[in-house]
Amino acid sequence: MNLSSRMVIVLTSVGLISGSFLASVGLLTKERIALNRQQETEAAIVTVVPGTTNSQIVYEEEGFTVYEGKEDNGNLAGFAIYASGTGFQGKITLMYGTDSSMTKIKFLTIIEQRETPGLGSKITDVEAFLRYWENKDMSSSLTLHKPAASSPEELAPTEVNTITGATISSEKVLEIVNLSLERLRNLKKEGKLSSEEQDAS
Amino acid sequence: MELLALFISAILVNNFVLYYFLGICPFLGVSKKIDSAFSMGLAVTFVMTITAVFSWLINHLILIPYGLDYLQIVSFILVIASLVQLVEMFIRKISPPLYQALGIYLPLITTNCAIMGLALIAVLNNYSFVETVIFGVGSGLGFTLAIVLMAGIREELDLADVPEPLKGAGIALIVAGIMALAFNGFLGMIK
Amino acid sequence: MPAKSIRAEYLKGLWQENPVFRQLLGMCPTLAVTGAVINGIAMGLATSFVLIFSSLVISSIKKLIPSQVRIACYVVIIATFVTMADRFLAAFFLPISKSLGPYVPLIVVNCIILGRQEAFSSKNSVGRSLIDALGMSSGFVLALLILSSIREILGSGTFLGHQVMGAWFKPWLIMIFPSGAFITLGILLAIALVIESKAKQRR
Amino acid sequence: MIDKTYILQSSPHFKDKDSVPKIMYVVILSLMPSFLTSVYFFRFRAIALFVSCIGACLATEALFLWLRKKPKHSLLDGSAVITGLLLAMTLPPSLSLDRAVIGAVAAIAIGKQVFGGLGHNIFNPALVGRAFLQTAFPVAMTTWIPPAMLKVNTVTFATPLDNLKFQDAVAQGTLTSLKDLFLGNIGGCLGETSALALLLGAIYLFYKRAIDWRIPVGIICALTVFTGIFWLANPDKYASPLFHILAGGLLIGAFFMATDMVTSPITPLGSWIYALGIGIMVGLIRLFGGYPEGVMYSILFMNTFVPLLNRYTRPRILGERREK
Repeated sequence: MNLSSRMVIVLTSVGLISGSFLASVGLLTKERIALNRQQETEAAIVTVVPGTTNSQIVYEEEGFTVYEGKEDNGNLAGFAIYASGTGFQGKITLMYGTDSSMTKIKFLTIIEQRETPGLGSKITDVEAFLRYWENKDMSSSLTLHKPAASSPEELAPTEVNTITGATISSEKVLEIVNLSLERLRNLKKEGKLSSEEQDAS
Repeated sequence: MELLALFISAILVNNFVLYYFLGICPFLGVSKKIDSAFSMGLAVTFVMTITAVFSWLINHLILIPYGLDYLQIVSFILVIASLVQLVEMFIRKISPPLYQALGIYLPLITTNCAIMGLALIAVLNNYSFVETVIFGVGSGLGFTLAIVLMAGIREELDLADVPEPLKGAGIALIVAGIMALAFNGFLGMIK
Repeated sequence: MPAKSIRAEYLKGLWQENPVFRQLLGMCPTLAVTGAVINGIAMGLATSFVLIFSSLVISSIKKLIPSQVRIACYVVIIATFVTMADRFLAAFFLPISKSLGPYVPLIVVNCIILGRQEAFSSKNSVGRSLIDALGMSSGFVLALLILSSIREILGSGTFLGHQVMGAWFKPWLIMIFPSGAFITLGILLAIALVIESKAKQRR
Repeated sequence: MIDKTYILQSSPHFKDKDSVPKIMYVVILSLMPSFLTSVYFFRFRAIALFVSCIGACLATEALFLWLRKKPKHSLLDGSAVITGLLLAMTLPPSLSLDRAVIGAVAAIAIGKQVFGGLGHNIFNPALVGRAFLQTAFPVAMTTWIPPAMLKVNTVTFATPLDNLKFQDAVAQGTLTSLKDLFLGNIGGCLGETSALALLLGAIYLFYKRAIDWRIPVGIICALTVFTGIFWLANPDKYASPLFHILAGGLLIGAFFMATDMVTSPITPLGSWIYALGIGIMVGLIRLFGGYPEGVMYSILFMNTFVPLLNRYTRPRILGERREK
């Protein structure tokens, strides 16, 4: 066998063997990875709309998704809004839940962030940041309370707290939420969020 | 405007060397002389830009439509390796002086994690085609800036009385650390 | 192979030819993922997996590969194992896979792996290659462990997530930042050189 | 041409033993007005910080000299004292002393001694120490207390630049008055609050010809032009150039830190480029960056360019060809 044909044969067989190996690994892990992703979203929905056992997408566009959360007995538990935007150092994706009539934000959770560790990354911290988002009036834009308040009682219903030393990260989260709230209000006005319509279609 | 922000942030804020730690081997290895550091930087920028184009095309025209995303790593590394080969042959034909300047660095680039990192980070961030290309050019220039500054400092340090165990990589890493501190000033500048 | 040489073959990876401290290889992941010990260990194990299996495969088929295409073959084989490691982490250890980000796929360009294939596996028997790969892997894991321990303890006051420093300690956030990684590794390299030169004097 | 070759020596310019301490003592003397005002404004806190920073700098220097078996006389050349003094002046008065000591050790160890000591360092040691602290303890490094003169009942107190950045002070009309900025009855780092004291020291430095005038002039001009453009375009949103010059660490940075002989360019053209770079970057960070203040980052950033500036702005000697 001459050299060049040997080269071709070796390369092709190495390629084929590793290709088939990879294909089987890909198939074996594909489902699991997709499942992981789905579980992550579901867990986030349950966190922000407690009591949800069953959720479905009612509206979706780039970087903005509205889920409808239903309880076991079929009652509407609330809506979960997935939104993303740019933070201090990278993308922030978050999710917050509303009550069924969309008047109040129930909870906020951060899904992904790349803020400064130990500072901006405190946006994932319940004690320092997230608990200040509970039960906020969502009929108008929210504002930031500066400097940081030490307990949620100090805040007005439309105010959320700043993280000491990470004003920008706090502002970015606020900005993402405010933008998505505006979209949400518009959608509601246009009647695109009523679940009956969804069911009928 | 967003593209400009992406470009500047790739050079200064999310610098490939000082923020992502990619391309450390050439950053330490080829930063002893300013001239060679500059050539290395140019070669990396060149290959990064081309890699950005091809990796995006392959990912979006072949891998994603056919559900072959598990071949990403293999195909990217093969694309990079063959691109470097092609670029090398091409430059040798077209411009011998350029080849003289960049030639010896091109083979080194194949195993340079900055190139592979570029392709992977672009995929991870879901960049569009234009964004990927801008990101590629910016990252390459960011690498060039870091390596040329480092080379300038190391030439200066040749005359300095650096403690024996720190000579070479040790002091270079500490300088890189202080450079990373200085580059922190740009944090938050890109909205 | 005599027992003594097996030991020497393994031990050289731990110190004399330690990939990070002595050969300055694989610096990118060493710096990038060592902000927390758990990430350092995960990275070390993933790299070890790829190194050990590629060394096994390559040393056993080395006679079949023509030297002109050996690099291409090595790269394909390495990339295969890297993809497996990447997929496995994404499927079963999602949080770790997320925090390691692009650095798991980047094992494919880690100079340690290709370097060992070129320098060792392509010339030595399967057994010796295995021991060499085990030694180099241990050396790499050791280096990551040292660096990430220093960075996590000083940077967060914790070790593997457990509080180890008293309440008096105020974490030095800089250690989690890139600058802290560079400075710490620079100092560690100097310490390694001092130890080595002291050891040489004694020999 | 012969005249020009005089500038060709590499930094440091002063190698003989007599002149190093002499220049250093001029610098120390020029910092005295600021030292006194900071003690006046922040009382015991100021003294404690000065003592611990200078002490820790001297101790670290001594440790390195002993480790490297070097002669001890350089301990008394005043450079470590200056580093300690300058570092303390850039710290918030409320910073705990153990943190200040960490900063001082970092300043001497990784800012100076790893490069081989005085004359070899690339970056300003005091600023390396401060940048280390800023990144290590970001919250403590941005928590301010009011000066003792100001009888206010708050524990924390924002600096004029904090107000500008985070409270929209121009639009709110709460911008600190220029008079307060000039005298120093404001919150801020120990030595940066009183512009008057800094200017007194700067005049002495000029009188002694201890610094390159191009650097402070270049920095102030660049910042004036940069912030002036935005101020003229929209005075309801942006603060005036004079505010920017007097506020924060600009004056102490421009006169005492950017001018550090070892870490600034040796050629006139290099000095201009270096100074303009610092001024513009300060403006960029203050107006568009994530931090209210950027003098420290700007000087460190331009420090990295100094070797390149020295190399490419050096006048060519007659007949010299660039080596290939």
